[in-house]
Amino acid sequence: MVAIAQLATEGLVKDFGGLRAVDVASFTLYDGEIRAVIGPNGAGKTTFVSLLCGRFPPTMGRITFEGRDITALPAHERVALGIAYTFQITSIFGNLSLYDNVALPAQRRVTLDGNGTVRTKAMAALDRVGLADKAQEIASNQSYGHQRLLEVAMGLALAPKVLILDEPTQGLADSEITEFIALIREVAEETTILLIEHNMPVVMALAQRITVLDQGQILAEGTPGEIRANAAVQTAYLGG
Amino acid sequence: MNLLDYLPFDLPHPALLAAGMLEGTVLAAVLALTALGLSIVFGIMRVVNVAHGEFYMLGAVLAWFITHTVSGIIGGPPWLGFALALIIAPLIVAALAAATDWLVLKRLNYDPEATIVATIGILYIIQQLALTFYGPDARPVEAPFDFRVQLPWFGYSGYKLCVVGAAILLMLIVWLILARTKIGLIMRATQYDRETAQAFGIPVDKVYAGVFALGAGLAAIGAVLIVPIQQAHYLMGGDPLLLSFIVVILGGLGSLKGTLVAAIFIGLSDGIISTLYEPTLAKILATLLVAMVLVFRPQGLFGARAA
Amino acid sequence: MIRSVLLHGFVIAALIALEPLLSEYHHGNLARIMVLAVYATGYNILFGYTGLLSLGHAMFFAAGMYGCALMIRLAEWSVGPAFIVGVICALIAGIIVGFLALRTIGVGFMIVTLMFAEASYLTILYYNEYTRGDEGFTIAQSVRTIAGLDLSDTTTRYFSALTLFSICLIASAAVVQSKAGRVLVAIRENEDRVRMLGFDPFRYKLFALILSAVMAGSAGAAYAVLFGYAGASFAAVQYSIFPLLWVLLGGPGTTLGPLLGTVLMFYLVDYASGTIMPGLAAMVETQFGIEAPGLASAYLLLVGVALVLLVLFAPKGLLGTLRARMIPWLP
Amino acid sequence: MATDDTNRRNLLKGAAAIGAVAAGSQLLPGAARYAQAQSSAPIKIGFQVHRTGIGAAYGRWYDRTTKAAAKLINDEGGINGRPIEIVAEDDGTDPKRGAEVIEKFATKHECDVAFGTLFSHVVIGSAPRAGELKLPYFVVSEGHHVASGMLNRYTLQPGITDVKSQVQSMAPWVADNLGKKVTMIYPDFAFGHDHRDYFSEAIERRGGNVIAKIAIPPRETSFFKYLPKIPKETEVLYHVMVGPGVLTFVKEMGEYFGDKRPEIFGFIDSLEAVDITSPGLEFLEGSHFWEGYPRYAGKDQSAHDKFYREAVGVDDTGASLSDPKDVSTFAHMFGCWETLHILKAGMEAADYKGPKDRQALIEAVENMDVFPESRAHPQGSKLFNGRTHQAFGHQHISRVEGGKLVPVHKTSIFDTFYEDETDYTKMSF
Repeated sequence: MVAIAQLATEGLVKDFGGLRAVDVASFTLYDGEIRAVIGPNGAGKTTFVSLLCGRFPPTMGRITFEGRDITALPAHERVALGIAYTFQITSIFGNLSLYDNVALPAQRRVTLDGNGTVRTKAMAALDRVGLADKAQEIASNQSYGHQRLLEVAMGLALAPKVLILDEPTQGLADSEITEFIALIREVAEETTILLIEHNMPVVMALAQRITVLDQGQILAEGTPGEIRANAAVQTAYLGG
Repeated sequence: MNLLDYLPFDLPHPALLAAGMLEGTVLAAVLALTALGLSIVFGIMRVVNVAHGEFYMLGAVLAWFITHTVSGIIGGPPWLGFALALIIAPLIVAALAAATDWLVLKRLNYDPEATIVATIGILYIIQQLALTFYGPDARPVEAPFDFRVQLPWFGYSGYKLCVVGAAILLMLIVWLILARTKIGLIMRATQYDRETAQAFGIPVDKVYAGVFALGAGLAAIGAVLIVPIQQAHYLMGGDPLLLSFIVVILGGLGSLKGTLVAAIFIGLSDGIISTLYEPTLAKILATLLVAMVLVFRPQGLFGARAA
Repeated sequence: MIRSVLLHGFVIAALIALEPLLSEYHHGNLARIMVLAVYATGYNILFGYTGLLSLGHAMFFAAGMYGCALMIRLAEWSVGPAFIVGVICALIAGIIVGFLALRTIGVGFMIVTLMFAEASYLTILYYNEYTRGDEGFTIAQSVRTIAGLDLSDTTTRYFSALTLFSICLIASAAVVQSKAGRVLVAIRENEDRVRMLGFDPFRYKLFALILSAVMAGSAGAAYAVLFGYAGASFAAVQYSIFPLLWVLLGGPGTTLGPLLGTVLMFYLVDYASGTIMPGLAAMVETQFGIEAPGLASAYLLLVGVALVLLVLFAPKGLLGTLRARMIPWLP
Repeated sequence: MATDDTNRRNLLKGAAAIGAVAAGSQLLPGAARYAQAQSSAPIKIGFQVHRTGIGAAYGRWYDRTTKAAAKLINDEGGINGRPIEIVAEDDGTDPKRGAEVIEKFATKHECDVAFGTLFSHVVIGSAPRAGELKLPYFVVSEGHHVASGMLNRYTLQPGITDVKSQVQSMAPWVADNLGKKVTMIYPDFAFGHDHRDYFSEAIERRGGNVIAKIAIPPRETSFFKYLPKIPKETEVLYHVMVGPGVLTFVKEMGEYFGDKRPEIFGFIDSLEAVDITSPGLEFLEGSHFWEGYPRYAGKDQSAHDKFYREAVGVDDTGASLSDPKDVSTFAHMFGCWETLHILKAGMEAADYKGPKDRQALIEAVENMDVFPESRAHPQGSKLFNGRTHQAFGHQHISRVEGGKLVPVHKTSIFDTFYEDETDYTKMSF
């Protein structure tokens, strides 16, 4: 099937003071794929992804989504277009119930689509991550793993076109990770997944293509097999 | 075509400008002295201490009690009573602040919202106790020394110029403590990251009590220095509180340099603008100027830009 | 949802039923408390629900008060249209301050609102020949009528205050339980997350601030018309701190917290300054023989102690704690 | 007759004593207030006092003078055979609380009249409520707001003169004795503007003029930056500053001018409750002050003045007998003493029995016109204008000599007159 470019960047640069955190010549995310972004700590993964979803503007470069230039579009409008981001450091509504946490994105979806009810969409999202039975419990009382799953549920409730997951499996137990992989595979049928992950088994299990970032630049791109065999990647990882 | 006609004000007479600059500098010193304590408490503990003005007032009221009793009993020269006040008053206020921190703020785990409420409560308690024991009148405190400096246009109080000197000295001392001493290091570590500091065995709760006490003590020192050019009155805590907040936030959170620059900025702008316009109009413009700086530069002059 | 409609309906009905039973003293007090509770309800939408602590709400109260009172004094308008002008002035002030103050971050908002309020207080003083500055001016009893009803009459005043309060209570309950309300609460909890869920926090915060300003303004206009006085003291810092105290006592982020807080604080101050403190001072004199005249007037001491105890043992305010412990569905 | 008096006096002393105990035991609900059966219930006077807020320094002395006057009146048999009871409530020098306190007097304490407010914004904030509740409201302010007609028929100011008459009577003497070119420094709110406007008019009528008007913003704590605005050719510097900042103001004037300074004329409001010998005030030596009632009893002290000072517990320098440093607000507090006596005269003239006679009381007071200097009016004789509800009296000017305020001039009442701006007697009740 011909891969349609969904999200693309050209000459994307982000400077923090003197530091050039991101310097990506070009990057393309295809419709419906599961792409993983890996790289050592401080490679600029989160910064790069934050540029895609508009958390802060790039210093230079262009971002297009489904052919439309969204470089200047603020974050909340990119979400409306269908780009959802889940936080690396869990950022949920701690004092509110799980239901209230997912009801907000569900509400956004209902207003955008103009149909459906908040209750059904919210409960559906909680159900997909297996937290439906705890809907009325307060979010901050949940285990760290469940809070990570809540982050994912909030992304899902938006029913986005592109779901960006920033180290989602961090803090999950092994059993929860296997369930998570199954969930992502299921979600990938109707949503493009962009996954930042350190957990190599998860990357290898899920990713159809991998992009490796180092010091803000793309070191290599390819299928999991190509990446495992790539010498440059090994030195970057093993610190040659 | 005279350029001066296009200015939105008419040029002030040199004497007016000189007075404006002098008063602006003194106000800058006063602001720095009052805001210094808040800048440390706010900067390190991220806690809004609404009772800061009352610790300042307490310093002034205690200064009156001490100088009054000293001159009453020992009857020494004014500077003796003043020197004693400069030492004793801040210690009492610092001890009281440490007690309030231990009894109230620590239990609230320094939650920002709860501390605002608690310190409003403490504000009323200190204020009303001052009303009860000190009474409603404004009473003067004699300056340690009084000499008049004759300038070309007018005379000026020598003591006020010394207050400017004292402010600079105090800022230097506090900066040295923070930058060069072990305690300063511990305080900065706690400011940077409370959890990691705790991980390194720093007794964060004790440091917070110490910082809160130091903040209140500094406010009291400022008050003892300033009270001779104003009076001790139970309601005098209001304005210093507002002004210190403006200075600290305008200067940028947790930046001592920012506090100093903001104090100078507000002091001089208040002094100079007052020479260009009618007094009340000048106050309106000076207030709006400060607000606009915060609106168009939210993190303040020297605060780190929000990531 | 029905429970909250019933609850609010019950509160309003209770206030109506209470009217004939009240002594004239409590009549006058409750009329004033309801007007001030409108101010607190408006304040609560911004502070309790959206998490924005403003120290300058007195400027909106004063905008409403002067907008209305000056129309009566200078242009001889009748009460009805003048009241609307007052509310519009508060609306305009809300929009201007909103666009400027909401650019700030964190505690900056507190200072900027404080500064704007101080500037408006001084502006009222500056235009003394119209506003009579801090002295203020009275609105003649003869003029204070609406649709033939004399607003200085105790019962009419009670029911006009009640009408205004009911409108604002229902409006505030409707807003906070609506979709928009859910976003406001989310902004209070974690604004950055709300932005990443597709909402523009600025627009919602602006809406909350403007609604809050309109309610504060309507309270200011109502005070001028019902109690016949407008003065610059209502634009001073003290009147920005009052609603914060009332909402904190009653329960921030609850619809009925503001009313409860205003009632309790009013009677705490009233009894403390009238009976408790003088009694305490007299007792101290008789028991310990210490002359403490100041103690008799230090009733704010009780307010201070109440606040400290509140924050230590009931941080969410009375209704907030009630909601957390017993009635989770309390709006 | 003597025995009758002594009986009644002991009776009343008993009543007053029980009243004091009852006040102390207010905490005991329903304490038997008035043991004697035969003495009827007291006339309750609601006293609106500034116990807290910016007016607290005045409030303390207003309270003390009112208690002394009430004791005197009760010792002399009360009013219409009934003792008077002062029901004091703190209004925190705030217009909102003032209005609430008026309601409390009328509806909860069921007072016969309300009395005693000083600061004009509190008077104006409270007067509408007094009018609506039909509660006679005897204010002891200085504001011109009563005579301006802004308030209502229930609000009267018989015991103290208003700022317009005071300022107006100063102008002739200042122009003749101190100088024609005047610079005015005043607080930038209504009280200051009254001074600015009335003094400018009056001095122009006397051939002088005000060459500069400097308005100081409220809550200003340092005044030095405004002093260069004083023109060089100023002959008289007229200052009226209210609030705690005044000591700084005087000290800064001293530093600014040094020894070559224009004549200085101020209103004692600047230094009410402040000891003239406090440090930093040496600069005022030789300057002049308006005084409503000379703080230092002059050599020709009247017997009434002597009696008044003893009753209130104030010595010949205007300071408290118990603490010479505790100076009283002598130029204002006499208003309480005189107003209570006028109330007594009014109630007796109207044969006041209870709240239904309130209108008769107001009409009785409106019909009064002369208050001769007496024990009831130690400040001096006064003329009362029933139409504008405002009293007119002698004003005094004193000079600071050797750390004392020596009276140098006493104006005639005629100097203080101005034409009526309203006629309350035409208004309905």
